[in-house]
Amino acid sequence: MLHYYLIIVLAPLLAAVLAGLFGRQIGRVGAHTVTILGVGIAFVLSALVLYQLYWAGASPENLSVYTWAVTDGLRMEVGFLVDRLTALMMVVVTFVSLMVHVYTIGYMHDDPGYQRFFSFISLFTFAMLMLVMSNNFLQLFFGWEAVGLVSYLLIGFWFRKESAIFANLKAFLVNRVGDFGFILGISGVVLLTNSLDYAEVFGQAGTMAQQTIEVIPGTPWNAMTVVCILLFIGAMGKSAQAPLHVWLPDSMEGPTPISALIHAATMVTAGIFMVARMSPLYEYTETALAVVMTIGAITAFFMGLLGLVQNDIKRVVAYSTLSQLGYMTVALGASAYGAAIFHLMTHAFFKALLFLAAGSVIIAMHHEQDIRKMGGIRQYMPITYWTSLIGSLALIGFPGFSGFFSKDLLIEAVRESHWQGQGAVYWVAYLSVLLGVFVTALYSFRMFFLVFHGKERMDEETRSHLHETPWVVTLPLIMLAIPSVIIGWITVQPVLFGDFFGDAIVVTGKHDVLASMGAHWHGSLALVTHAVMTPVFWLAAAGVFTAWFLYLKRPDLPETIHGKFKGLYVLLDRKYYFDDLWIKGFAGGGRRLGQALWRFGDEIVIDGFIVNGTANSIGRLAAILRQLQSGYLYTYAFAMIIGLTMLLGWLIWLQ
Amino acid sequence: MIGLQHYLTLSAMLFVLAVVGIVINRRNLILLLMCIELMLLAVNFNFIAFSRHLGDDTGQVFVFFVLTVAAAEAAIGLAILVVLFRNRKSINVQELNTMKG
Amino acid sequence: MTLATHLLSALIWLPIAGSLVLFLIGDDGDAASARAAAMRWTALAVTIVTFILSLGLVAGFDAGTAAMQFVERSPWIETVGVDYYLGVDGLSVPLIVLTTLITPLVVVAGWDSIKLRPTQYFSAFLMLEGLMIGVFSALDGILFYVFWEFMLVPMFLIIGVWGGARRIYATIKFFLYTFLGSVLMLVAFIYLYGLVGSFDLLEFAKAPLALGAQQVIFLAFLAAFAVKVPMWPVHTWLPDAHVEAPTGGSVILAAIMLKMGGYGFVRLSLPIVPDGSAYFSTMMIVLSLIAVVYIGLVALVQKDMKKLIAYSSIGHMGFVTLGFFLLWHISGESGAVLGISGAMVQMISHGLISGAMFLCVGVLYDRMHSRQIPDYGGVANTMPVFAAFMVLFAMANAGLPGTSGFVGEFMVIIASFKASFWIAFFAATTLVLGAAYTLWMVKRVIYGEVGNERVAALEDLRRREFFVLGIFALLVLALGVWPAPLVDMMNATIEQLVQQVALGKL
Amino acid sequence: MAFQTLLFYLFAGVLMLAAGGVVFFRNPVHSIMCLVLAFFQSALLWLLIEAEFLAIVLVLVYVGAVMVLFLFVVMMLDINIEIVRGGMTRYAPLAAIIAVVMAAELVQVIWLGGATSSATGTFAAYPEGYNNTEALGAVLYTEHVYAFEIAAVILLLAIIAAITLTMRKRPGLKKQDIARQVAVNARDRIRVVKMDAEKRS
Amino acid sequence: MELSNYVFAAPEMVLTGLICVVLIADLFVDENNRGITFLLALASLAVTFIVLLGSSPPQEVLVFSGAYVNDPLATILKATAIIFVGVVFVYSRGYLVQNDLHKGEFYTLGLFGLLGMMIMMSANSLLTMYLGLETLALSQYALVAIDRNNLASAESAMKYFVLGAIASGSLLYGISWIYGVTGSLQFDGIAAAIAADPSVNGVGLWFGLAFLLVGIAFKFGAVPFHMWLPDVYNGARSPVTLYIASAPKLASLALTFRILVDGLGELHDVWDDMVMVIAVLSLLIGKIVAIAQTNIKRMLAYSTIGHVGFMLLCVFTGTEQGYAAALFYVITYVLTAAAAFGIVILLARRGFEADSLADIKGLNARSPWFAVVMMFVMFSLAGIPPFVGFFAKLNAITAVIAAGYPALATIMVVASVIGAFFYLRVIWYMYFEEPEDKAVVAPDRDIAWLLSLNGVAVLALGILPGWLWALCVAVIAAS
Repeated sequence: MLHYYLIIVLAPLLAAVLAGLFGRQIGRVGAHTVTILGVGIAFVLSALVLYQLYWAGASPENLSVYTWAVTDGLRMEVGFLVDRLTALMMVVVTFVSLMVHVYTIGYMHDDPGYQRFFSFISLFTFAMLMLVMSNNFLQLFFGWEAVGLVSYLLIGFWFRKESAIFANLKAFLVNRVGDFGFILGISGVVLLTNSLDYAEVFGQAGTMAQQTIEVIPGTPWNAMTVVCILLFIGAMGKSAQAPLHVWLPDSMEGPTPISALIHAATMVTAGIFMVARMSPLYEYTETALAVVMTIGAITAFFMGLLGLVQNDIKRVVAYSTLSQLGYMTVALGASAYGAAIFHLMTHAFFKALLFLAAGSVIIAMHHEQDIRKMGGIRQYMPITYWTSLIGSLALIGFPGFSGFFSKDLLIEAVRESHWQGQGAVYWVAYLSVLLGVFVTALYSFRMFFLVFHGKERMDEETRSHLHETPWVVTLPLIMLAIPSVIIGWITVQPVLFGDFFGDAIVVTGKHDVLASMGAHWHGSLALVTHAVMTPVFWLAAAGVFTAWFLYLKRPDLPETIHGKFKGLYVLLDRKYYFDDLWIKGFAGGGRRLGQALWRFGDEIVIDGFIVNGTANSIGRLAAILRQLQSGYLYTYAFAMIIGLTMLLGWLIWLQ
Repeated sequence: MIGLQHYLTLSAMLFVLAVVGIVINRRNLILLLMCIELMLLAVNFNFIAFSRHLGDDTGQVFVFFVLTVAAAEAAIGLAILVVLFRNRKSINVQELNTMKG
Repeated sequence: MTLATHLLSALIWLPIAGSLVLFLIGDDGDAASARAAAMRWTALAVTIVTFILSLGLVAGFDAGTAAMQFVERSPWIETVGVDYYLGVDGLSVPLIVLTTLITPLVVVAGWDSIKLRPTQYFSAFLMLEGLMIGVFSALDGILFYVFWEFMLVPMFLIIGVWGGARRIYATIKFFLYTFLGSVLMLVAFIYLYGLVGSFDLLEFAKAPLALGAQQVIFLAFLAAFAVKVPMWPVHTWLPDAHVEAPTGGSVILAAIMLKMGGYGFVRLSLPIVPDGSAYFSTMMIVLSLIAVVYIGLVALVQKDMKKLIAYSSIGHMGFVTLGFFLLWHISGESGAVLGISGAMVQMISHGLISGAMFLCVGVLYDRMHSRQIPDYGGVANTMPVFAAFMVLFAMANAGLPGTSGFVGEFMVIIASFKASFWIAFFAATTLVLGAAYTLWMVKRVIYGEVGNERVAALEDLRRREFFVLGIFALLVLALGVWPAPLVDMMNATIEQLVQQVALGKL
Repeated sequence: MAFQTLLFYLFAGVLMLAAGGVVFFRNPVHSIMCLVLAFFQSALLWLLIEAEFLAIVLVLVYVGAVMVLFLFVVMMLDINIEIVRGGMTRYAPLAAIIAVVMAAELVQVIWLGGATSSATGTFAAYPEGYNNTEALGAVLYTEHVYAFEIAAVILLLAIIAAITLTMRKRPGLKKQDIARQVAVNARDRIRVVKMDAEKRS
Repeated sequence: MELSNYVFAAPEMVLTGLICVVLIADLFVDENNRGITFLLALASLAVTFIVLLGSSPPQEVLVFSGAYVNDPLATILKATAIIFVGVVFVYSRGYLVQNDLHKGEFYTLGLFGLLGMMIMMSANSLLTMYLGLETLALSQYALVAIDRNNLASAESAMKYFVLGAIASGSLLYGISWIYGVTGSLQFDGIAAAIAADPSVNGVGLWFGLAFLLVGIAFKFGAVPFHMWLPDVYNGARSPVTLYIASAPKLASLALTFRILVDGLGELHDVWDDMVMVIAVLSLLIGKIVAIAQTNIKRMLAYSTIGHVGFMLLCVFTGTEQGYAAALFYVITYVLTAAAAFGIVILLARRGFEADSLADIKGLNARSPWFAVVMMFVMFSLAGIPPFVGFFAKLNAITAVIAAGYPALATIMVVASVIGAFFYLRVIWYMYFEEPEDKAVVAPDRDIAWLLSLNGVAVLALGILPGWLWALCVAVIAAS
C-alpha cells in the first residue's frame, strides 16, 4: 500500500509544484486541470484506502518512508500510519479540497493570481495529508507547520490588502504561540520515551504516566499531564480555542474558498484530530482532559455569542466555526473522541457548504460581504438559497440532518461524562454546550434571514446584476449539500457505536461514555424520533424562532436591544478585548520592550558605555598623558630626576 | 679625620645641586651646560675618592677620560647652542617648546 | 606529493595563491574593462575549482571514525615546536564545504555590483576563503591562530574599502573587538604550550589540567569565541559590521566567520578544558538564552534590514552555544550528542539562510541603495520571483519545518528539554520571536501596496541573481527535507567528543 | 691632621658657595666665573688627597680651555641679560622637595650604610717616591690604550661635529684662486684684431 | 701590546681608518658628486662587514686587557647594525639631495655613530662602554642638528643633548659607585667581586645600579626617561630619525645585556622589579599616548616606547629564553622600523616633510605596492600574524609566561590591542581615504628595490622565523 500512500501525498504536491513554478507556461486551464487531477487522484485513492480498511477489513499499516536523521539513538523518520481514523480524515480532507478546487475555478475566475492560488491549495492538501497520515511527531509537526504556512500564504493571498497581510501575520504568529507549546510537548515526549514514533510512545504511555516533571522546582507534576497540556496548547493554536482563537475571524480576509477549506473544514480541525490521535496519552491524565474540556466549553459558548453581533457574512460563519470547534474540544475533554471526530466530519461538510454558499452570495453581490446590505436574495439564487438552508439546518442540529446526529450525541456524551465528577468543570461544559445550541440557532438564522429573506437592502445597481452563480460554484454546493444531509444517517451507527476506530482511539474503562451511551442506542431513526423529547431540539427551535421574530417580524427590535444592553453589546463587539490583549498587549509590549533593550541595553549600556566608553576613555587618557610632554626641557629633566629618585628610594627603602 | 665619606658627601651635594639647577632654571641654556659640568665634577670627585680609597689608579684614569669627553661634549653642546641661537635669536629655555604633546 | 595526501593544503593555498595573482596583476581601475572581466573569471574559476576539490574531501571522508583524516604534518618552526599540522574530522568537513560553497556564490553575487577596484575585492575574498579553510583544518595552535588572526585583515579591508557610510567605525570596531578576544586565546595557547611542549591541539586536549587553570583558560577561549559567535553581551560589533559591509562581506561574515566561534568551542574549549566548560556551562546557557530572547526582541524593532538580519543571526547562534553547553545539564544517558549535533546543523543551516537573506537584501540594495524597511513596501508587486525567494528564506529563518532552519532548532530544543523545562521554554520562544521579526519585515518590505515610485520601478531578478538564490533555496530545502547525510557525517566525531568531555580531566 | 681637615672644610665650603652661585646667579658671566672658582676649589681638594695630575689637568683643561670656550660663546651670542632675567620654574618648590629626598637618600647610603658599607674608609697615604702622573701614564698607554684610542676618536668627532654645525660658507664672498691665475695665458686675456690701414676706395 | 688585540678588534680599527678615508675624500668632492662619498661610505660598511665576519671567533675572547670582548652576541649585533646603517644611507640619499642636505658629514657622522655602537657592543668594561656610548651620542647630537637652518632640528638637538648629558652624568655617577664598591670596571671583574664577597651586594651597589638603570633606560627611551624621544624623532629630519630609530636600539640592547646581565647578573632579583615597572610603564604610556598623535614620526616614536617595553620585559625575565627573545625582538623591530621610516622618507619631497597622517591618505591609490609594504609594516608592528612582529611578540610572551608571569603576559597582549588602533588608523588612511595630493610616488630605483625587499622581509621572516630564532638562542647560549 505504501505506493498508494505516496501517490496520495505526492500527487497534490506535484500538482502544486507544477502550478506554482510553471504557472506561466501551463496557463490557467493547465493550472486548475493539474491540481484538480492531483487532488482527484488523492481523493479516489483515499476513498479506496478507507474502503480497504473498513469494508475489506484490511489491517492498519505503520510504514516508514525514509529516515530523516538519526542521532543520539533518536530516530527521526518520515512515515505513514494509516488506520481508520487516518483514512476518514484523508477522505474528508481530499473530498472537501476537491470541491473547493472546483469551486475556485468560478470564484477566482478573474483573479490575476489564479495559478498561484491553485498551487497553494494543492500544497495545502499535501501538507494536511502529511499531517493526518504521519506516524511520528516529527512529521506531525512538519504537517502542522506546513498547513500553517499555507494558511499564511492564502490569508495573505491578496497581499495588496493591508488588512489581509495583517491578518496573515497575526494568524501565523498566534499559531506559532500554539506551536511553541506543541514543540515543548513533543520535547517532553522525547524526554520521557526517547522516541518520536507513535507506536513506541503509545507503548510506553503507562510508564510515562508514572514519571514526573518539576516545572516549578520542588513541585513534581505528573509528566503525562504536563506533556498533554503542552500538546493541547498546540491544538489550541491550530483549532483556534480561546484565547488563541483571535486569528480565525481575521483569517476571513482570505478568499472564501480558503475560508471553506482551511478555516472551516480541515486545518482548524487538525488540533481535534491530534488530540484524538493522542488519545492513548490523554487517557492517562484526567487533569489534562479537564483543561481540554474547560477551554472547549468556553470557546463553544462565548465565541458563539460573538456570532450574534457580526455583520460580515463570512465572520458570522467564522464565529460559528469557532464555537463548533469548541464543541469538538469539549467532546475530547469528555474522552468522547469518536463523537469529536464524528462532529468534525459532519461539520467539515456543512461548514464548507455554508462558506461556499456565502462565497456564492458574495460573488453575486460583487464582493459585498455586509449582511445589512443584503436581503431577499432567495428568489435570485435558488440553489444557493436551498443549499445554505440545508447547511444552516445541519449546523443548528435540526433532526435528521448530519449536524443533528453529531451534535446531539456530542452533548449527550458530555452529559454522560460523570467521571469528571459533578464538579464545576462538568457543569460549565454541559451548560455551555447546551446553551450553545440556542446561540448557534440564533446567529445562523439571523444571518440566513437577513441574507435571503426580508426586504432587499442592496443598492439598485447590484440588484440588477443579481443572479445565480455558474455551475462550477453551484455544483460543489450541491455536492456538499448531499453529505450534509445524509452523512449522519449512515455513519452515526458505525462511527460512534460500531467500534469504527478500533485501536486508533483508545478509551479506558470509565471514561468510555460512548460505550455507556451505546448501551441504550436504538438506531438513527429512533434518535430522530426521540429528538423532540430532548432539550437540544427545543433550544434550537427557540433560537430559530427568536431569529425569525427579531429579524423578520420586528426588524426594529435589535436596535432597541442594542440600546438597552449597550455594555454587553460593546463587549461582544470588541470580542471580549482579546484582540487588544494580543495586539496592544503582547505585540505592542514586545516591541516596546525590544525598543528599550535595544536603545538602552545595546546602544547605551553595552555599546555606548562599555565598548565605546572604554575606547573614549583611553583616548581621553591619551590626551591627558600627552600634556605631560609639555615641550619644556626642564619638565623632561624633572621627569628623569623624579624617576631617578623613585628608583633610589625603592632600592634603599623598599629592598 | 677627613675620609671617603666626606668626599662622597661633597660630590653628592654637588650632584644634587647640579640636578636642582637643571630642573629649576628658567634662564639661558648655557646655564644648563654649566650644571652638567658641575655634575661631571661631582662624578670626578667620586672617582678620585674611590680610587684613592681603593689604592687603585684606574679610577683616576677614568676621570682623565671623563674630562676628555666632557670637553668634547661641551664643544658640541655649545655648537648646538650656537645653531639654535642663529635660528632663533635667543637661548631662553622657555621658548624652547615648539614641539610638544 | 599527491593531491589526495595534500588535499587540505591544496584547498588552503589555491585560493590564497589566486588572491595573490589577482592582487599583483590588479586592474586598471575600470570595472567594465576586459582586464577586470578576466580577473573576475579567474576568481570564479579558482573558487569553483576549490569547491570541486572540497567535494573530494567529502568523498574521501570516512564518517565511521572520529579520528583526524587527511592529516598533513611537517615541522614549521622546529625551535618553537610549531608544526604545519592539518587534519579534519566530522566537525570540520561540513564547515569547509560550506566555505567553499559560499565563496563562489559570493563572487558571482559581487560580479558587476562592485565598481571600485573590483580585482582587489575579489582578491580579498579569495584570501579570506583560503584562511577560513585554514582555520577549519589547522591542528596546530599557532597555525590556527595565524589563520584565525590574519583572517581579520581581508575582512577589515573589505568592510573598510567597499563598505557603507560608517564603514570605518564599523571595521575598526570589528577588528579591535575580535583582536582583543583572540589575543587572550593566544596567551592561553602559550600557557598550554608551557605544559605540553608543543602547540599540537590534540596534545592540548590530552594534557592534564587543574580546575583553576581550566577555568582561566576557558575564559580566555571564551573571550575569543564569544566575540566571534557573537554571544551577548559582546555582540555589538556584529550589527555595525553587517550594516556597513558590502553584500559579499556580510554573507561571508554571517555564513562562515561567525561559525568560527562555534567551531572554536567544540574544537578547543570542550575537549581542552572540559571541567572549565562544565564549571561555566550554566553561565553559557544563560547567555545563550539571553541571546535568543533579548536579541529576538531587539531584532523586532530594527528598521534596517541588514541590522535586523544581523540581530537574528546573533539569536540563532545563541542556539548553537546553547546546544554545545547542554551536556552537563542532561541527567539522562542521551541528549548531549543531540544537542551538539543540533548546534552543528544549526551552524551549517544558518550559514546558508543568513547568507541567502543578506544576498536578498543585497539584491534590493543594488537597486534602491537603501536598507531601510520604510523605503520599501509592496516589492512583491514588481518583483514576484524575488518575493517568492525572500518569503522562502524568511520562513527558513523562522525555522519552518522542511527548511534547514528547523532541523537544528528542533534538535536543540529537544535536547534542552532533557536538561530543563525552562531552558527549553526560553529556547522555544524563538518560534514566536523568530517568526515575528522575520515575517514582520517581510510584511513591510514584500507585501502591501507599492510603497513608492522607486519600488514601482524595480526590475525583477536578473539571471545571475536568480541562479545564486536558486542554489541557496535548493540547499535550504534539501537540508531541511533530508539532513541525515550531514548528521551522519558528524555523529561519530560528536559521540567521541561527548565521551571525552563527559570524562573530564580531574 | 686637623689642618687638613680645616682646609678641606674651607675649600669645600667655598666650592659649594661657588656651585650655588653657578646655579643662582642671573648673569651668565657671573655664573661662569663661579664655575671657574668651583673648579679651582676642586683642584685644591684633589690635591689634598694627592691626586696632583688630575688637579693640574682640571685647571689646565677646564679653566684653561672649556671655561674660556663658555665665556667666548656667551660673549659671541651677546645674550641680552634682560631677556633671560626671571626666577625659578614653577617646579621650584617641588624640585626643592625632590632635592631634599635625593640628598636624604645619598646621606642614607653614605653615612648610615653601617660599618659594612663600602662608603666608609680612609685614604692610605701613597708610599714614598710615588708619582701620580707617572703611575697614570704607565697604565694609560698600556692597559687603557683601547680607551685612549676611542678618546682620540671622540675628540676628532667633536671637531667634525662642531665644524659641521657652526662653519658657514658666506655666499658672494670673493676669493682668490691662485691656480687659475697661474694657469691663465695671454690668449684668454687679449684678442688681436686685424684692421685695414686705410679705407678701400 | 701584542697584535692579537688588533686582530680581534679589527672591525672597529678598520672602520676608524675608513672613516678617515671618507672624511678626506669628502674634502675633495664638490656638491654635485657627493655620490662618491655615499658610495665610499657604503663601501667602507661593506669592508667592515667582511672584516667583522672574518674576525669573529666562535666563543668569547677578551682582548685589550679585558676592555674589549668579542663574542657571538657582539658579532650578530654588529652585523645587524652595519647592515641597517647601510640601509639608512640608501634610504636617505634621495631625500638629502632633494633638501640640499647632502653633505659628506651625514655619512661621516653616521659612520662615527656606527663605530660608537660597535664599541658598545663589544665593550667589556664600564670605561669602554661609556666611551662608546658617548661616541654614539655625540654623533647623534650632531646628526640631529645637521640641518642648521631648521629650528625644530636645533631645538630637538638641544633637548637631546641636555637630557643625554644628564643621563650620561647619572650613568657615570652610577659607574663610580659600582667601581667604588667592587673595585673593578670590567664586567667579569664586577661579577667576580660580587660572587666572591656577598657583603658587596649591598645598598652601595644597588645605589650605583639605580643610576646605571637611568642611563640604560634613557638610551632605550623607556618611561619616565623617554621624554626626549618624541621630540627628537619629530624634530630631526626624516633620515636622521630613521638613523636614530634603527641601529642604536641594538647598541642599547648591548648596553643592557653587558651591564645588567654580564656585570650585575647576580643582582637580577634586585633589578628585575624596577625593569618590570619601567617596562610596563613604557608599554602602556607608549601605546596609549600614540593614539593621540597626528604626526607619523611622533606616533612611531611613542610606538617605539611601547616596543621598548616589550624588549625590557624580555630582559626582565632573566632567563636565557628571555634574552634570546629580546635579541630577536630588537633585530626584527629594527627591520620593521627601518621600513616604516623608509616609507615616510619615500613620500617626502623637496621642502615637504610627509610626516603628518594626512599625507599618507589614499596611498593605495597613489602607489598600491608601497601601500602594501606600509600595511605589512603596520600589521607587523601591531603583532598580526604572520608578520615578523607577531613572532617577536610571541617569543616575548612565551618567555614571560615561562618565567611564570601570565598576568604580565595579559597586560602585554592587551597593550598590543590598544596599540593596534593607531596602526590600523594608518592603514585606514592609506586604503579607505582618498588621496589629498595626487603626486605620483616615483622613488629612485635603489631605494624602491631596497624598500620593497625590506617590506617583503617583514613578511618572509614572519613566515619562516625559525632560523633567526634558532640563531638568537644559540648566540645567547654562547655568550
